[in-house]
Amino acid sequence: MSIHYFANPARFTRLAGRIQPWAGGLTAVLLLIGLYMALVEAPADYQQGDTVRIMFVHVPAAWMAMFCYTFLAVASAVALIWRHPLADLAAKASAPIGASFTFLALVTGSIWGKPMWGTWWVWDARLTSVLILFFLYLGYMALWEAIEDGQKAGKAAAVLALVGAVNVPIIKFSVDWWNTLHQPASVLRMDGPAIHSSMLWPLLIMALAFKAYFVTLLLARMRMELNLRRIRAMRLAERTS
Amino acid sequence: MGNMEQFLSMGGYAGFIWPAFGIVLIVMAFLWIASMRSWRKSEQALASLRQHRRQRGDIEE
Amino acid sequence: MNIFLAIITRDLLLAVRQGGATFLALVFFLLTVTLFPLGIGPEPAILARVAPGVLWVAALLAAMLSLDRLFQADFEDGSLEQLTLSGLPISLIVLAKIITHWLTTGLPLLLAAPVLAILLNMDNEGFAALLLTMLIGTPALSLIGAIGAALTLTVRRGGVLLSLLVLPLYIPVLIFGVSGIDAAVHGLNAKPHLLLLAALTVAAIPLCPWAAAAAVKLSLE
Amino acid sequence: MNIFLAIITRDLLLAVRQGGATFLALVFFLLTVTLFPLGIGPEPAILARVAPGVLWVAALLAAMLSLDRLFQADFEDGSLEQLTLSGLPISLIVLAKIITHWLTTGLPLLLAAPVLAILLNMDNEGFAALLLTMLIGTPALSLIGAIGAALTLTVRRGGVLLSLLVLPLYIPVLIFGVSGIDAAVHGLNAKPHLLLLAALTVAAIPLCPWAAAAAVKLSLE
Amino acid sequence: MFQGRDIACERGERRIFTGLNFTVAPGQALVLQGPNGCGKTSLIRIAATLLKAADGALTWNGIDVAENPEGHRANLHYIGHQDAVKGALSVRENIAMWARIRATTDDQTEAAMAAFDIAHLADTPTQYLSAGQHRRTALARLVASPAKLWLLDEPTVSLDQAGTACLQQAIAAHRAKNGMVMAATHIELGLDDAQILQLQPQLMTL
Amino acid sequence: MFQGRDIACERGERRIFTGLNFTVAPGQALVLQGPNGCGKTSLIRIAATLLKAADGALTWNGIDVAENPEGHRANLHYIGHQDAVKGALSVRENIAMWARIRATTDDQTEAAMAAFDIAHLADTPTQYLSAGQHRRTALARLVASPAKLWLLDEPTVSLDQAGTACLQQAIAAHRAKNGMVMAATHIELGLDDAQILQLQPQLMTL
Ligand code: HEM
Ligand SMILES: Nc1ncnc2c1ncn2[C@@H]1O[C@H](COP(=O)(O)OP(=O)(O)OP(=O)(O)O)[C@@H](O)[C@H]1O
Ligand SMILES: Nc1ncnc2c1ncn2[C@@H]1O[C@H](COP(=O)(O)OP(=O)(O)OP(=O)(O)O)[C@@H](O)[C@H]1O
Ligand SMILES: [Mg+2]
Ligand SMILES: [Mg+2]
Repeated sequence: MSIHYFANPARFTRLAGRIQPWAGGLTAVLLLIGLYMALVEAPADYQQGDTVRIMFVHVPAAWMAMFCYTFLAVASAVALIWRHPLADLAAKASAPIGASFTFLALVTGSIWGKPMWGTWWVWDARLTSVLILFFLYLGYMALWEAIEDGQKAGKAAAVLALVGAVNVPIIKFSVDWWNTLHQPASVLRMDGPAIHSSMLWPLLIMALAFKAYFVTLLLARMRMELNLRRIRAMRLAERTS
Repeated sequence: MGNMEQFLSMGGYAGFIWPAFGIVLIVMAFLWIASMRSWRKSEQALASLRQHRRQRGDIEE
Repeated sequence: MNIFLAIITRDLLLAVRQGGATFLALVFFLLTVTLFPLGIGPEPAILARVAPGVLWVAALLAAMLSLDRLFQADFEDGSLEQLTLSGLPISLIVLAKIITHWLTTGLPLLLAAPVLAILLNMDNEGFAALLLTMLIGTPALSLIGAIGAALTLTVRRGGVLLSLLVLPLYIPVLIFGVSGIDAAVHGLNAKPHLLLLAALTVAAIPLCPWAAAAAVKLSLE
Repeated sequence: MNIFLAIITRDLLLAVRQGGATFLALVFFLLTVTLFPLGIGPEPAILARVAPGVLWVAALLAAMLSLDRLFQADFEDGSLEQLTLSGLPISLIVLAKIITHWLTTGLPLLLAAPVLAILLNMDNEGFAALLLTMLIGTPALSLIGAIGAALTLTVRRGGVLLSLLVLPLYIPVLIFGVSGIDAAVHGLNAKPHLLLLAALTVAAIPLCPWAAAAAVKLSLE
Repeated sequence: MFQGRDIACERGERRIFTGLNFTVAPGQALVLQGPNGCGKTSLIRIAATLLKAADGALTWNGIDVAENPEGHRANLHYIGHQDAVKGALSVRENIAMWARIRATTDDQTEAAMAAFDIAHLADTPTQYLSAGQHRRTALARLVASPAKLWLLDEPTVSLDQAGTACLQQAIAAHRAKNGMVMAATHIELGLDDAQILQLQPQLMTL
Repeated sequence: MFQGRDIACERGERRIFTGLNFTVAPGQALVLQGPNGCGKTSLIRIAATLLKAADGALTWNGIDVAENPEGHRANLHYIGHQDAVKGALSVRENIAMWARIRATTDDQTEAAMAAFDIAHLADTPTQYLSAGQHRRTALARLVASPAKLWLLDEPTVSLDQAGTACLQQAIAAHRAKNGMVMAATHIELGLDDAQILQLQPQLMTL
């Protein structure tokens, strides 16, 4: 199967049409189970009390934030190197999803931080690098918005995504380095208690629900972008001929 | 009833836990609805445009 | 009046179409504020101490950077001379543009400031004063900035020259803005500072559009 | 090689002719640093504490603001497409422009930094480290910035978008720069920080011109 | 009736011309000709009050324009080298916007697009237009909102023959309604019985 | 010999033209004509490798240009809508600068200024020039450094008759030295026995 096997938009649309309802249904089911387990079944932590429940949305959201950027960067590389016509769209479609998850990781983390650390925000290495990741997403989406011509915008955004991808580990590393120098090691201890299986299950199920959500939205947004691209070409041709 | 109240109070942390879960669900629902709606709209627009062209007898793509 | 509103609507439409200018000035504000903890370290006490200053300096810079949009694009593509030919006095055209600038820059900054204040660990007592000083002070930034933007119109890549002209003029706004917040944080009376700031803004309303109009007229020659 | 040098000479000549770009980037640096004591108050201990951070943040902003000059003027008047028709590979043209940018921005900042450090009451131990980190770090600012400048070429009034793209990429430079100075101030070994900063710059030399060239090519289409 | 008496122009501390007189009567067209650098653009910009004359006076029906420059400006359309067309807006939006800013009560945007044969581009963002299409969008302003005096600086630049014909028709219709036209050009505009004002290079130092 | 075979062009996701063939032999001139928006500018930019053709190939003496685009670029002069003239530099500095950037060994700046009759403006900063003088400065690049192929997009815009005559002479001299010319224009350029390539509007969807 060649790399261009799915390049045929019609084939992609057919395949997406088949997968999307299943992914959507799976999202709903997993989310319901996950929420029930997280809010009702899972025991309160002996140290953190009920606040530990925030973990069941916070941690999967944080995972998805990083996963989406990886996906975006790989799709961009495929778009630039092999000029795969769907890769552009995949990258573009995944950005708002990733940005939303990053935003959620930040907000749920903050909400968790208030009872645990007594403050909404500290400039800890991990927090800071997530915040910067959020900016990278915003920049990526703003660049797509700012350039009118779809093909040009795609290539420019892909260049940015790759440069950003090189930078993410550097940021992570540099922020760690920076933080160890300044931060009095008092408040922050993320290694926390080892995870029980009573907590592991809801966490895993929520994580799976988020993945399914990602797949569903990715497919829908890619199909939308594909349609818009066709519509634009048809409209432009109609007007000018 | 007391059980329900106890559940809702979340061991005194209701003010943190419910907003946290709430915002997650709101943001996810919002993005879901927005994505699905714009996808459906694009399908409709494309379909009507195609039909319009077929009526005029243009060659398709 | 009709023309005045037509110009404002046009500018808002353009702001929305051209890559969400609103959104971007905001993001610059956010980014600059984020750079500071990275530069000066994460200690909450120090951050809280410098928070009002950092917020106001960042707001100053964000407002200033968005100034080059004020007339430049219209100047370069000939729209500005067409606007002056609309029959409206130039000072009113300038005022219309200043209002759009505030709506797309000052207002978003004002709304974002409290969130950033939380990130910088600012004292709770300062929040009301922060909002008030921003509400009174940011119009002055747009008004004063218009003069600089008009003066640097014919200068190629005038961005840096603009900052040289405008930042010194912004200093009173910075000082009264910060001291208003500081007073509130320390439990003192913030009112005199706020009144001074308001006096500044009120004085700028008639003066700045007039001065900027003179500069615009010059650069069209 | 001849063409490469011709481009650098040309850009330096233009920088000198067009209202002394050199002088102005410097002035922005100076002004921003001056705003801080006004914003956060004159206490020497606090100023000394935040000095390395403020200096580096201001340098970042000054470098970033001068980026929009990098390609934009040449793009708008058609010079950029003429340059690409000179027969030199585009990545080398980009490199020539990066070198000019550093000579007109990074170098003056480097020279001015010690003076401003004195104004901010920075500890004497930090001066050597300040100069060294600036010497190693500012080329990275020009290199990385070129990518952002190239990407926003076709964007009308791309200045603020530029900052959104470039500032996150600048953060490692900021962090290693500041921590190098801080280490020196606290009597620790600054060498690892300097080495990391150097690694960053060296890695950027081949990568950035290549990425920026790809972006330039796009915007000329 | 629009008149200039004894107009002198200075640019960059040099006199470009002095003692220039012209008259445009209703229904009349005045064509400015002359070699590159003789001051055609400068004269048109003086007539639009975008440039100050170093000497002399402009009058509108005998009244000095300087007494009410805003009123004079509202009376004229100026088309210069720059198109004042926004790439982010569509052709229709661009034209309608200028009509609104000129406080037009009877908006002729559609007629204007038809007059310059760009109705089929109405919804296209102008950044996608070719040079000639862009120019036509700028010219359509003339028709979209009425003004008694048209000041045109090399209006046919980038236009093909069909575009030039559109412009000629628009000018003819304008003159038929007693409009006035002042145009600088290097090529034959093909206007009926237009007066010609030949400018001579007469650079002098002050 | 410069040839294009089967060239197709896409802009903004639309086909502008397809299957276009042209040949320019040494000493030959090819004039592109056609209504606004038919793709003249696009074709010239493709020939300059500033725009990528959606299909087809350019060859230089039979060798595909894509094999050595830098070499091809060094062989040509392109004059577009934009003058690439810096307002802060004088006329002479502008022309000499481009000659240097094109690695010219035998700098003809003075001859170039004479050829376009702007020698008297040599030390004037170009921001003070009129539209036609500005254009002449841009055109002077053609003469200041040699290149085998000239690509000219509406080169006579803003030129008066004398300026157009200068350009005609320059083209004639270039062709006499076996140079090649490809020009897009709406007006008669008055070139001896030029081939004419008439472009038709033929927009299609993909
Ligand atoms: C805005 C604030 C916060 C942000 C941006 C944030 C970010 C992150 C990220 C990115 C991860 C995934 C790391 C990985 O798997 O490598 C994570 C995991 C985690 N976070 Fe947060 N966090 C925040 C606040 C908090 C708070 C307040 C707590 C609890 C005291 C917390 C507890 C955890 C735990 C327990 C994990 C899982 C650790 C693991 O898998 O190893 N976070 N967070
Ligand atoms: N950047 C662009 N993006 C999308 N479409 C474009 C772009 N530039 C031009 N076009 C379209 O491509 C077509 C050809 O444009 P081109 O500029 O090549 O025409 P032209 O023959 O030079 O016309 P003119 O005589 O008006 O200069 C036009 O229909 C135009 O609308
Ligand atoms: N901004 C300026 N500053 C100084 N001198 C100027 C300026 N603009 C034009 N000039 C000079 O004024 C003279 C007249 O210029 P103008 O643009 O009016 O000429 P024109 O007749 O329109 O020429 P063209 O046919 O080339 O457009 C020219 O010699 C020019 O060099
Ligand atoms: Mg002229
Ligand atoms: Mg063209």
